[in-house]
Amino acid sequence: MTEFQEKSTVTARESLAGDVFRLTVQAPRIAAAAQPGQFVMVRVGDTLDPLLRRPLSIHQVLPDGGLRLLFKVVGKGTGLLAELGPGRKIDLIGPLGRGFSLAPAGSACLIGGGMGMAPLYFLAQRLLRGKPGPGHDQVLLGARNRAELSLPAAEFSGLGYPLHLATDDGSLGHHGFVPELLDDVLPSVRQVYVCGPYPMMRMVALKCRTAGVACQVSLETHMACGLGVCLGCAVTVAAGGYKHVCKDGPVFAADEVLWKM
Amino acid sequence: MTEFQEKSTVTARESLAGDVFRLTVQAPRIAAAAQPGQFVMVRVGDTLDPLLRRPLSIHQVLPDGGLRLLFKVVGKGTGLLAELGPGRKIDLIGPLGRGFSLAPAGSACLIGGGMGMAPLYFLAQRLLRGKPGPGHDQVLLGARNRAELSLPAAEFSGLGYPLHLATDDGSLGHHGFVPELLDDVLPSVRQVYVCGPYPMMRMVALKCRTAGVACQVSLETHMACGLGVCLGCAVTVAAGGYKHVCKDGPVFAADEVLWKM
Amino acid sequence: MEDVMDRGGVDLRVRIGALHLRNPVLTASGTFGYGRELTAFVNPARLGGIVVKGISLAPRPGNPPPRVVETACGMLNAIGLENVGVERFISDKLPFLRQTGTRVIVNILGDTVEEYGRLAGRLAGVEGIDALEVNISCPNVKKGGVAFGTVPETAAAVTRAVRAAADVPVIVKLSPNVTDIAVIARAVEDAGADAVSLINTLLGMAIDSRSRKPCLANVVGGLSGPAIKPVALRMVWQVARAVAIPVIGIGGIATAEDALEFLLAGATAVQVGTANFYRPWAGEEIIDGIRDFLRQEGEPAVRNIIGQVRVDEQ
Amino acid sequence: MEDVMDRGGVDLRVRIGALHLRNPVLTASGTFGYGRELTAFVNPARLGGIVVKGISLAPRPGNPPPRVVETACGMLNAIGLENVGVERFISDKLPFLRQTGTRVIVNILGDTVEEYGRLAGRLAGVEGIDALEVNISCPNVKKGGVAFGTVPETAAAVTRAVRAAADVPVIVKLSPNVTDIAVIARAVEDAGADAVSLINTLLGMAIDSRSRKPCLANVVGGLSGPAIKPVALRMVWQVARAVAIPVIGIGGIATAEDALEFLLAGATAVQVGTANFYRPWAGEEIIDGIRDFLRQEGEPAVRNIIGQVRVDEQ
Ligand SMILES: Cc1cc2nc3c(=O)[nH]c(=O)nc-3n(C[C@H](O)[C@H](O)[C@H](O)COP(=O)(O)OP(=O)(O)OC[C@H]3O[C@@H](n4cnc5c(N)ncnc54)[C@H](O)[C@@H]3O)c2cc1C
Ligand SMILES: Cc1cc2nc3c(=O)[nH]c(=O)nc-3n(C[C@H](O)[C@H](O)[C@H](O)COP(=O)(O)OP(=O)(O)OC[C@H]3O[C@@H](n4cnc5c(N)ncnc54)[C@H](O)[C@@H]3O)c2cc1C
Ligand SMILES: Cc1cc2nc3c(=O)[nH]c(=O)nc-3n(C[C@H](O)[C@H](O)[C@H](O)COP(=O)(O)O)c2cc1C
Ligand SMILES: Cc1cc2nc3c(=O)[nH]c(=O)nc-3n(C[C@H](O)[C@H](O)[C@H](O)COP(=O)(O)O)c2cc1C
Ligand code: FES
Ligand code: FES
Repeated sequence: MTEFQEKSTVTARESLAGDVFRLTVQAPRIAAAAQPGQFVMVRVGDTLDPLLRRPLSIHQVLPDGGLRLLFKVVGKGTGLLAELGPGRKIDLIGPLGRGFSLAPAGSACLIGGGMGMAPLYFLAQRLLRGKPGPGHDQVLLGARNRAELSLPAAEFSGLGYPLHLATDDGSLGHHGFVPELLDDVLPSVRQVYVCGPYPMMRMVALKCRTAGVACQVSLETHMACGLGVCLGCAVTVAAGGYKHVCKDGPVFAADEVLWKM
Repeated sequence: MTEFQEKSTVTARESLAGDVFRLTVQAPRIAAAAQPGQFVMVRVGDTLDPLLRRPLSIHQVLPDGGLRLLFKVVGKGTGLLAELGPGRKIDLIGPLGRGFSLAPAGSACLIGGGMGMAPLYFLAQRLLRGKPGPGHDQVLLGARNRAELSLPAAEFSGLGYPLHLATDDGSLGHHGFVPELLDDVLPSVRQVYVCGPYPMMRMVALKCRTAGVACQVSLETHMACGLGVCLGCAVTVAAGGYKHVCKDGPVFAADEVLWKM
Repeated sequence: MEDVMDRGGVDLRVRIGALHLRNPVLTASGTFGYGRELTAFVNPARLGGIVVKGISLAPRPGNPPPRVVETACGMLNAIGLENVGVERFISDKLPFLRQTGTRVIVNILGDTVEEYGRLAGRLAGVEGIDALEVNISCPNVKKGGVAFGTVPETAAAVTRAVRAAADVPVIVKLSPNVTDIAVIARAVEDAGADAVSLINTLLGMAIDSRSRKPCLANVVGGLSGPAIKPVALRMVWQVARAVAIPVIGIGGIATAEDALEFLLAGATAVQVGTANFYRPWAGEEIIDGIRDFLRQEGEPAVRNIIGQVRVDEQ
Repeated sequence: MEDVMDRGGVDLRVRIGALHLRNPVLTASGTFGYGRELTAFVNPARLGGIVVKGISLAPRPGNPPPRVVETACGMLNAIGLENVGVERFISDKLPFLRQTGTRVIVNILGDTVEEYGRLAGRLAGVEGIDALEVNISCPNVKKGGVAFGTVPETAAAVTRAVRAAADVPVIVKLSPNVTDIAVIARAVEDAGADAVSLINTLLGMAIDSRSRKPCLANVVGGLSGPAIKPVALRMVWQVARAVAIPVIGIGGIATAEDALEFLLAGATAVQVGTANFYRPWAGEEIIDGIRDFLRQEGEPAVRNIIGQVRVDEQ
């Protein structure tokens, strides 16, 4: 695997919902090497607070060497990132980690909750490579509300995918959680890809296991390095012991993971 | 003394020499209360690095509630400050400290070296209050080079003051240090105001003592609070013991200070 | 207490032994002067109390400059315990403090065990003092300059001397520069301390590489600010499990979040130090933030969350 | 040494006893993996050396997650000494390290004095190991879990066991969680250590107030990063004056400025830790920065500035 550092220039910043942003940066080397499900480690600014880089999924890769990040402001790092307008610099390391395995035997279902949508768009793009359209593949998306969901939803349908939507407040699509949409579609699906909040992934993983459907999950942990040296990003695996999200993942087979209540 | 906190908006940022900046901010309450020689404590950004506020002299007070700061980038805090364009916010506390005593009996000489010019412009303005012009008052300014000196020099002459200039590289005025210009003018002067690098102030203080001319100096120390609570800003005084630059100063009678070699 | 229920229907009152506080937020010694300096920015009456700058028997001039330097998310200070001495404190500073409407805790220090005792004796009976806080991070002149607070026996001796002479609650302020702070805490508890507060500053140093000189004239100084918060919180947690007397948490507290961590770890109250330098209104903001948190969490009283960190999974 | 004079006409070589280093910049244990992970960003051959992640006799799985959390200008970790064990280290990790062209220092740890000795014995004679670094911040299982490094006698016992079994220089890595680190340093010097390195992490804690749970599953963890630099520098200065063996400075070093402070305080070399996480190339940058500094200051060799902090005014 090859990793790069790039001092990237921000070319666009869009505010989706109030605290959700989409940032486009020029990072041609990372963009060229990126695979769906991989991530970048982002450093905002040169001061010592925040100190560590923040992991963000690669949301989109543009033909001109652009890279898109989709993120929600939840703290200091993402807060500073949201302040960066066009022309500002950010320091990226990537692409990192092991992404999604891309050869589904049969139709796929992509399930994204909240910012878990971020890596799935890139995946959805790549799954279309060398194919006329999404075929029987489909996309399930959930978010807090319409504002957060409408733009990403439009982009997925732009790729031709059939969409099933859910919002916490019912302002768009199903009033409730995404996994609730899964039961209807699961019988026709052979491969599920899921990224979102932990309880949602756990529920999807369970449903897939019961139905005997292959499921890949993209996990989050706190990461100090993203590069495999701190050993901070451990997750407990079903076989006993730990794996490291930044090197062994972030994407794992759902059955590999020891899901906690 | 009344102090205020203001979340001020930057209205203009000008780059003078490469690393010297002039920042104009809206801070009407501080501006209205400010006296020449007083300073503000500036906090740049909300992160914890840099942690403490930085002291900067009040350089100019504008009739519209504007406040000007003149500063050189020497480290992290001033570096971040120099990045703030119009519309950005900075958090100021001021006006702080005891400024210059304003009633010179006889003609005055204002001596500024480098960023020591900052408080002197405000002083020069105030000394003109209720007077048709500067009379026999004059201004001596020194800086590293022409780039750093020309704009401030133009502003002082704009007020009508006769100017004597010196640069370290000889690119404008006398090739050498400001205190060297003092010998010629000292016989006709009754009050010297000086702000600049320590060795320069010490030399001016010595010349004034020898000549029997009153001299006020504006001192710098590291300050944690600027508000009289940390006791970190001590300077050794000739009478023994310490005074605190943020409360007892920053302006002192030159003879009060125990000058060190 | 005037306002039994704090505005907003949340009970913020706490007790440090016999000392009743309106809310658990105090200002730390040496960071809030003698109560008068920051009144442009903070209303002392809203605070749980003010701990004043450390007072000695005789006035002290303090250390030569430079006395402070900023470090990553913190600062070093070597003020050298500059203070006006107990007599001028009583005559010049206490009258203002007395009428602020908040609790006044007097931080005291000495070079010998006897000095501590005499100081406590001098302050006994003086009106307007609600508690003493004993700074035992000072060098023990008779024992070659080793800090009282690093040796259980001397820490206990100071505590006994102060406790015997004082007529108000005695809070002993612990030094973090020790192998096992719980041992010192138990020693001062056994010696009669009504409460402990911790931490004082961590010993640190900075060097200016160009001049090759230490940044502080005193060479070493005390590290404070957000940088030390994890160490302070760990020590508060250890001490709270080791002693039965109330614990006051200090170290890098700048926000309500920070204060809540200390309360959950077992602190009955907290002190805000370095944060006052860059946000003099930090104390009031923290009180408001604690109230908001309790309301959101449906907790009627701050007492309920003290020591409630969930470590049972261990 | 291949390049006697570093590019640029400045002599950066230093000696840690019999261990000759091309330059004084090492990477700290646990922050640079086993040398292979960061080669996309740093050329190991340019470093003074690599200190590998701590190795024990048997492999260790480490602690449950969460294992890391960011704090103000620092981070807490409770990795739990996860490592592949000495056998897999020798078979899987050492071959790569051996051909990087830099010095390889193996950090070792154990639960008992005997384990340390056996580990050193196992590594004796193994080709490609230039020195051992002994992590004595680990809990002493036989003494109720008190860290070896906090008690002079156990620190000395570990040192003796390793020194007796090892055939390369032995560096003992000191814990900062002690009242007087100079006492421990002298104890390990007397026990035969060829050098000391310091500091390991400060014990700290963080709590998530919403969940009321510690941020680390292990409750407490080790604080590292710029936040701890002032404490580390003070301890290096104290130890450098207390022992005759070389001192290696560690703690919050992220820039050449930082490294220079430690060299001036008396460190013969430095280790870069947490900085590798956010700037994997920090080590190389620091080497370049030290060289630039020396050239500007007209110093022909880095040796000349070691311990040259000017505290004579005291
Ligand atoms: C592989 C990976 C990919 C990710 N991709 C995305 C993405 O595409 N879009 C997006 O919005 N977010 C993503 N995240 C989560 C993102 O990294 C965190 O939201 C971010 O680091 C928070 O930083 P902060 O400084 O704003 O918040 P902080 O102030 O550090 O913390 C705020 C809150 O976020 C939690 N948090 C902090 N760091 C992490 C982390 N690494 N993982 C999980 N929670 C954390 C904290 O515990 C705290 O509750 C990803 C995480 C991982 C591990
Ligand atoms: C009353 C007062 C008024 C001042 N007015 C002005 C002004 O109008 N314009 C201007 O350019 N500067 C002024 N200064 C100096 C200014 O405060 C410092 O340059 C600034 O604090 C440096 O901050 P920094 O974060 O950029 O540098 P840092 O990274 O903190 O330090 C860089 C260098 O500056 C030195 N330094 C840091 N803080 C101070 C300080 N408080 N005093 C002196 N040296 C310091 C450091 O030792 C270091 O060598 C004034 C200082 C005082 C005390
Ligand atoms: C400038 C300064 C002066 C201090 N003076 C005293 C003092 O006189 N007595 C005392 O017990 N503690 C003193 N302290 C320690 C603080 O009260 C507090 O314990 C320490 O700073 C940690 O808290 P903080 O991180 O919130 O600042 C001082 C701290 C600072 C920064
Ligand atoms: C994630 C992590 C893992 C560490 N693992 C070890 C280890 O295995 N052995 C050891 O002696 N020190 C270990 N350390 C301590 C570092 O080597 C170093 O002493 C400490 O982090 C201080 O330096 P820093 O502030 O530059 O990080 C570890 C530190 C971190 C942050
Ligand atoms: S984040 Fe450091 S090893 Fe995975
Ligand atoms: S700067 Fe704090 S008292 Fe003067």
